[in-house]
Amino acid sequence: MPRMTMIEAIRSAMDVSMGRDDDVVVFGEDVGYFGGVFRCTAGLQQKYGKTRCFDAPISELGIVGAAIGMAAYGLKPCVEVQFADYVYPAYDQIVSEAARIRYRSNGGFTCPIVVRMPTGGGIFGGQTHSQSPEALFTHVSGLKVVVPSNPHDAKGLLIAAIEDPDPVIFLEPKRLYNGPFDGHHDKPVTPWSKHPLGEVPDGHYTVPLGKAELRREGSALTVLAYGTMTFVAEAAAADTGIDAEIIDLKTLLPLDLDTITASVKKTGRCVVVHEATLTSGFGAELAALVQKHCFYSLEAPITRVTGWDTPYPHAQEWDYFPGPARVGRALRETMEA
Amino acid sequence: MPRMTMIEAIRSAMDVSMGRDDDVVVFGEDVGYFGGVFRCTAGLQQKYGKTRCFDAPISELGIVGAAIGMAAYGLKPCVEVQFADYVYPAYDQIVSEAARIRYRSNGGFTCPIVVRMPTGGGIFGGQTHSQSPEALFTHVSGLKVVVPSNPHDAKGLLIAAIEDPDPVIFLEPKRLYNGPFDGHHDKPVTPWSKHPLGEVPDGHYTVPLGKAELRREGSALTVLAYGTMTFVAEAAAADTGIDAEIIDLKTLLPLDLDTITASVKKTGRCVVVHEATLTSGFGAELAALVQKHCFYSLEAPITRVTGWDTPYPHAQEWDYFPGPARVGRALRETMEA
Amino acid sequence: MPDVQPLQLHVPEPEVRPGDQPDFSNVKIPQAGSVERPPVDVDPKEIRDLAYSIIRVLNRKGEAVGSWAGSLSDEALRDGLKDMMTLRAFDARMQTAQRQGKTSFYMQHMGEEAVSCAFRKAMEPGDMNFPTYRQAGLLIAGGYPMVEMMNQIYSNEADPLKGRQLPIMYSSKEHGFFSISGNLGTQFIQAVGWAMASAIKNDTKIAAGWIGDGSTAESDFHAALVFASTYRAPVVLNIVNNQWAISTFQGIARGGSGTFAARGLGFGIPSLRVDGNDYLAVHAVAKWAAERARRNLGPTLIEYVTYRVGAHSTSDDPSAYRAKTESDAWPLGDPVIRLKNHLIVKGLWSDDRHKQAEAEVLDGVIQAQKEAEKHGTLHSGGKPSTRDMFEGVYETMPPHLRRQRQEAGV
Amino acid sequence: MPDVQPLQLHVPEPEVRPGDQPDFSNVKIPQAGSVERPPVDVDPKEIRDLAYSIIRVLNRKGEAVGSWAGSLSDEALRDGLKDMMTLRAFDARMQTAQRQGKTSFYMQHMGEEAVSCAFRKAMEPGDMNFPTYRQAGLLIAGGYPMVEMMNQIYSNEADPLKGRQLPIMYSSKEHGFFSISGNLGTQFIQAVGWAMASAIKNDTKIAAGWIGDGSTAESDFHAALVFASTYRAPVVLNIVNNQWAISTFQGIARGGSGTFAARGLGFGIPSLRVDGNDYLAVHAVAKWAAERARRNLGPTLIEYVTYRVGAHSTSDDPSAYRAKTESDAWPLGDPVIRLKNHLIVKGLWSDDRHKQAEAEVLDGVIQAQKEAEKHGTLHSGGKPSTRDMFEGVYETMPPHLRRQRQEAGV
Ligand SMILES: Cc1ncc(C[n+]2csc(CCOP(=O)(O)OP(=O)(O)O)c2C)c(N)n1
Ligand SMILES: Cc1ncc(C[n+]2csc(CCOP(=O)(O)OP(=O)(O)O)c2C)c(N)n1
Ligand SMILES: [Mg+2]
Ligand SMILES: [Mg+2]
Repeated sequence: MPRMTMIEAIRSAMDVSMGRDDDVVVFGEDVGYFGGVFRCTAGLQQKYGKTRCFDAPISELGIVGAAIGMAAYGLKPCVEVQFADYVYPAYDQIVSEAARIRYRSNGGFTCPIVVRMPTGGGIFGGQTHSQSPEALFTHVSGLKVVVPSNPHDAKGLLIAAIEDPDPVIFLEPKRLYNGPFDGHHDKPVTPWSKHPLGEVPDGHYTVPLGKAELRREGSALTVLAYGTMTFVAEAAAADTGIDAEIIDLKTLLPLDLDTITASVKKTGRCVVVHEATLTSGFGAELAALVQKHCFYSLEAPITRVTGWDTPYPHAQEWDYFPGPARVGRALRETMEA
Repeated sequence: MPRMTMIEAIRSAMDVSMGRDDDVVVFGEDVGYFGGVFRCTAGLQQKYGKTRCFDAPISELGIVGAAIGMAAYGLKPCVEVQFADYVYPAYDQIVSEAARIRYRSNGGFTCPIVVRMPTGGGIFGGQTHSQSPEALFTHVSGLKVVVPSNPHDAKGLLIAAIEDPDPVIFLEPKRLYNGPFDGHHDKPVTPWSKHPLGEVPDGHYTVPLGKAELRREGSALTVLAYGTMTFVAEAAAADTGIDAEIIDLKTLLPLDLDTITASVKKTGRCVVVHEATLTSGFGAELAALVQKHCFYSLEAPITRVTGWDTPYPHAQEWDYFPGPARVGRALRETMEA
Repeated sequence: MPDVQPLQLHVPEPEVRPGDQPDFSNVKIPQAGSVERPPVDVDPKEIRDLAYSIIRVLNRKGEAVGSWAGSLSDEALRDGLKDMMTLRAFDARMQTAQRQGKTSFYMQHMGEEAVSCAFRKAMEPGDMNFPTYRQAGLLIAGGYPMVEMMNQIYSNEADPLKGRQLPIMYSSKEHGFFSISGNLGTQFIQAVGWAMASAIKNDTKIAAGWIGDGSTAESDFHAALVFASTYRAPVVLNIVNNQWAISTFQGIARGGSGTFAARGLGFGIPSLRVDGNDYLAVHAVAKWAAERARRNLGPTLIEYVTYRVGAHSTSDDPSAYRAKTESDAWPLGDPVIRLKNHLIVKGLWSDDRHKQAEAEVLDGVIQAQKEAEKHGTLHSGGKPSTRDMFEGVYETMPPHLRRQRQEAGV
Repeated sequence: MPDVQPLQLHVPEPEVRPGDQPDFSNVKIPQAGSVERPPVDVDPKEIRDLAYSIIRVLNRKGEAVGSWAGSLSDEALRDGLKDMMTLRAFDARMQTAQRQGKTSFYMQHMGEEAVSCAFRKAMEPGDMNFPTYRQAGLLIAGGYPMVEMMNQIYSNEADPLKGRQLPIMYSSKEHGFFSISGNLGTQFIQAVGWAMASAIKNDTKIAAGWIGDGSTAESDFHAALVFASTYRAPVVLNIVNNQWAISTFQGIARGGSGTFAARGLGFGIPSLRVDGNDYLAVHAVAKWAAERARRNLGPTLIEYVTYRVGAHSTSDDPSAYRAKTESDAWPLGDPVIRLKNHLIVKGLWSDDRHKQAEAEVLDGVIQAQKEAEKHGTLHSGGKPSTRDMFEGVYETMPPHLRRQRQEAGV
């Protein structure tokens, strides 16, 4: 099977989707001729023409608003926001419009759009190239929120998102674009070509939205993670030798609660990790759900390991990032609690 | 002591602040000559002139963005967003700018603004006049988030917010503007003039940000609530006869965790109520914190009673609203768990 | 710089407030027929002056004059009058129904009936409007059943939107009427997106976006002009300048600019102002713009100069912020009366026929209302179900919503 | 409508892409001195043509001609040249420092030096700029210490922003330089708010907002024009049109409009275009606009026509999307060389003096760099502390952050 980077996998997902369905269109800032600042759309304009893949003015509002109109017409736009940090100008269009149109029109109009955006830190991008705003979307009924952690899933989930009849926020951990980064920032990064999850089928396939997956079976405790943090959790388990069961959530909304509760009921302990700031992060929802549904199985409080409640700093990036040391400490403390 | 409605109390807070400090300015859609669609700014333009209280164009982005610039100059703008449902166009200015300016400039520039907005449902306002977006702000470090539940607090908190050196999101439960609504929507509403919390001192005073208050002492369980839900919780306690300890959080960010944990450690049980949708609502953060900090005291899972994960419907308003019946059921279940 | 004077903030104010004598003498009204109709493929640069004038067809005598006149048949004119009369009667009944507690909220069109009614007649089947809450004329003139509108207003068991939406927030794909949003402005860029999609698919359908004078300050307005201009989208962008945005006069949104239409010039978009109370002028300009869009010549921006005679909504009382008789002083008159007079001048109508028509129209509205009320009103009779509240958030209900519906016991 | 042709989406494209021969013959460049300078209190309506022309002072021979010429002393001219040379040398060193791994990121000004350097000289102490990341000339020309800039770029222990911000995102209230945001456009409306505040307080200070050609598509641009127009804010609104927004040519943001400056016309805001590579023209227009603001005559919109010679940032490689020699073909020349030639023509400068100045300037930059590197660079030497990361989120650290800091063990 071919090996792809996450960038190539994402590109392949759009390529396959555009090839199968004329209604799929792709646009965003710098995505046309140049193929995107992360090259995720490279070659699509040449292949499908500039009315199906094109550059947009620097207006995230306009990009999403136009996509909504196109979706109302019957297209399936898959648009790019250059960094997740820049999605806020489009927030009203996403929250008040994309998420509500099916409901308020009783299905008369629908909004099958995908809004892709690179998310997360670890590239010394400072406070405006590092954010993880997923929790600002999981609170919005009507949206789906997806965070892939590897090329295989990225392609399958993106195709599923494009084919989904409802609006999908698709957050791509940019630190994973070129390899499975586990938070050991001082060690060389393995490229995807050396990782089994870099194996990506060439053609069409989907990874279903709303389904989590065990990344590692274990009996000591359950780690709930997504995106980059799945690898950080793996590293922390390896570093501490704790037999953690690691779940890659993949889709945050709707959430695969069954997989989560089955695991926590088995292990009796749970650690939640994400890169976003702590307060009102998605980890809060996970902790609230787990304590509710697994209360009588829990042997220790659920601990969240997350970014601190500050903007993402530039110089102190690795003090901010919830790396394997912090996650490992939480695993140990949770075992000892 | 004079009795005021919540509208009068809020108006009085701005009046007092403008009178004491020339740097306080008030603007927003319809707030000038007319005095706001809820009349919260009525009379201020006449009293302080139209350069200190004026109508703004219908651009929430512009209102908040201009306020940020004014704050950088040295003013203390207190602006109105007509409904919390319409804050999203200003979301980027709030999240990327107001919340970050102190941090990114290392205090060189600051952003002492207040963004007031009516929040919550119960007035048959449909999906765009009923939302409770507080959790979309509690996730943003650098912001403070306040939700008063009565005229006395509203005035004291708003003055404190205006005097605060950092940006404050001030959410006014519109269903409480004229009386303490407890969710029994078929019963006549008591006006504030008949309620002790309608007693509002005329002059200057503050209610500190970051401090919660016991609304009702009790020993059976702890109810965490804010805004309208404090009254609904009281009604539920009365209806069920359960001796609930009810905490009015008042400020959600920063949160008064000490008051919360002291109570839950005492009662051993906790119910969280809010009107916003469940998933990733502020109740998730509360549940996550309580299970973490009171794990060994908890005798039952923490239950959240909230709006459903749908847009706020028009006709089914009372099916949506987490009224005393639903809260009461949660109290009972939590006692029985 | 010792010679520098202290700065002062300028805050625009309307010339007239409650208690003052209304005065619109500063509103320059060009003579009907005085503005020439350019060819639809005119270079936008050539017609910049149209953004500062007012295209008018009906003169004071009720005659249709000038190069914008003449595109409507006698029957179309009579239909137009009937549409406007229907909308007005509909508004009156629903306004009353709201006061009777049959619904929570209503917004009327008084004085602005010509805009949406005439525009609708310039659209073709399959075209799509992205309206605000003040273009119900698009539905009325498009033959959408009044009873459906009322079912929506009443949030009753037959409500096509299942009680989920605020009254008057209609939605009908079949009638080319996009779901109305309560959030101002959002639809303007969506209209452009829809039009772009039509162009991408090499279709022949066009879109129309709608926005109020006050709402042009919103960001979506800018995004719409940027995208429409860049991609030459086949879209008609309509600004309904009814002088007021709730209590805020149009000067707050317009600022120092001459007109709202002028906002389009900086984007190279042909921008026209039209007498919004002149059914014939509205129709002619709409047709011109629709033809431009259809012929792939790109977007047009139109400002309809009109006046909001009624309150903003049933939650509003304009006597607190504007002179009571201001609407009487409004120099562009009443759209219904003006078209009626034109029909009389043309020998197609009479005062008697008009009275009779009024009765017929009212009767139709009352019939529809009776029919609708059989299905219930907001607080009595048939209602949408609690189940309906949980449906339609997604195409397929996800597990967490199923759990919640179960918890709700429905 | 059987005669209707299928629609087609128009997607603007630059005329030249990699491999093509650069050609700017379509860019109309008026002769230097040909645009008249109107009085500052001119009626905006009278000068709409200035939004479609280009104000230029320096002609091909290096002479300053026309009514916009003549406001700068010999010393000011020499200072201006030195500022631009300093900025260029600073850029070159920092660009290299980034390649050496001393910092994560850098953005240079090559070709655009005149814009911010000359503008700064039209501002008074206490005025406030709301810049983007490409106006470091405001700091250089304002006398802000280079070593402080470098400390920020290096995120070292002396970084005035404590390592919290991306390199080049400077902030200095004292130097009238608002904290740069990574989010495009946001500062434009903030500048208007600052200016409104100055007017509210009857102060004499003015503000200047800055935005790139590409970023004019953002919502904040619209909000800024609306608010500036309505409240006649004492603000200068600057658009730096350097032809590119990363890989996107300016036609995508500009669409069918003639110019970016023309966007101001619909707001009744005097809107001017100026040769951004002409130090004298930039200064003259900036002064004109600043005087308007200071005299309470309201806002001015200025489009600086220039060219981004370098890559967008150190993360960018323009050879992938534009012709390599495009910058050589750019018809407005190089701002440093043009001012240098002017000084030579005026007998104030020589090639030798220039070489010497280059060496001096470089020396100053190197000295500053040495000084800065004593305090560390991004990955070596002194650093801001982890504690610094937790400080300054609020004025007073709230309990939850104190808990987190404790958890972090600092
Ligand atoms: C984003 C947003 N902000 C504010 C409002 C509240 N609001 C509803 S209607 C209105 C006035 C709109 O005026 P205009 O655009 O002139 O339209 P008109 O009502 O005159 O038809 C306002 C401020 C809203 N619905 N949405
Ligand atoms: C809101 C937002 N969207 C996107 C970006 C990513 N971005 C950074 S610079 C840039 C191009 C800006 O071009 P222009 O405004 O012309 O300024 P220039 O770089 O040419 O000076 C883009 C798209 C951003 N920083 N912020
Ligand atoms: Mg209006
Ligand atoms: Mg540019």
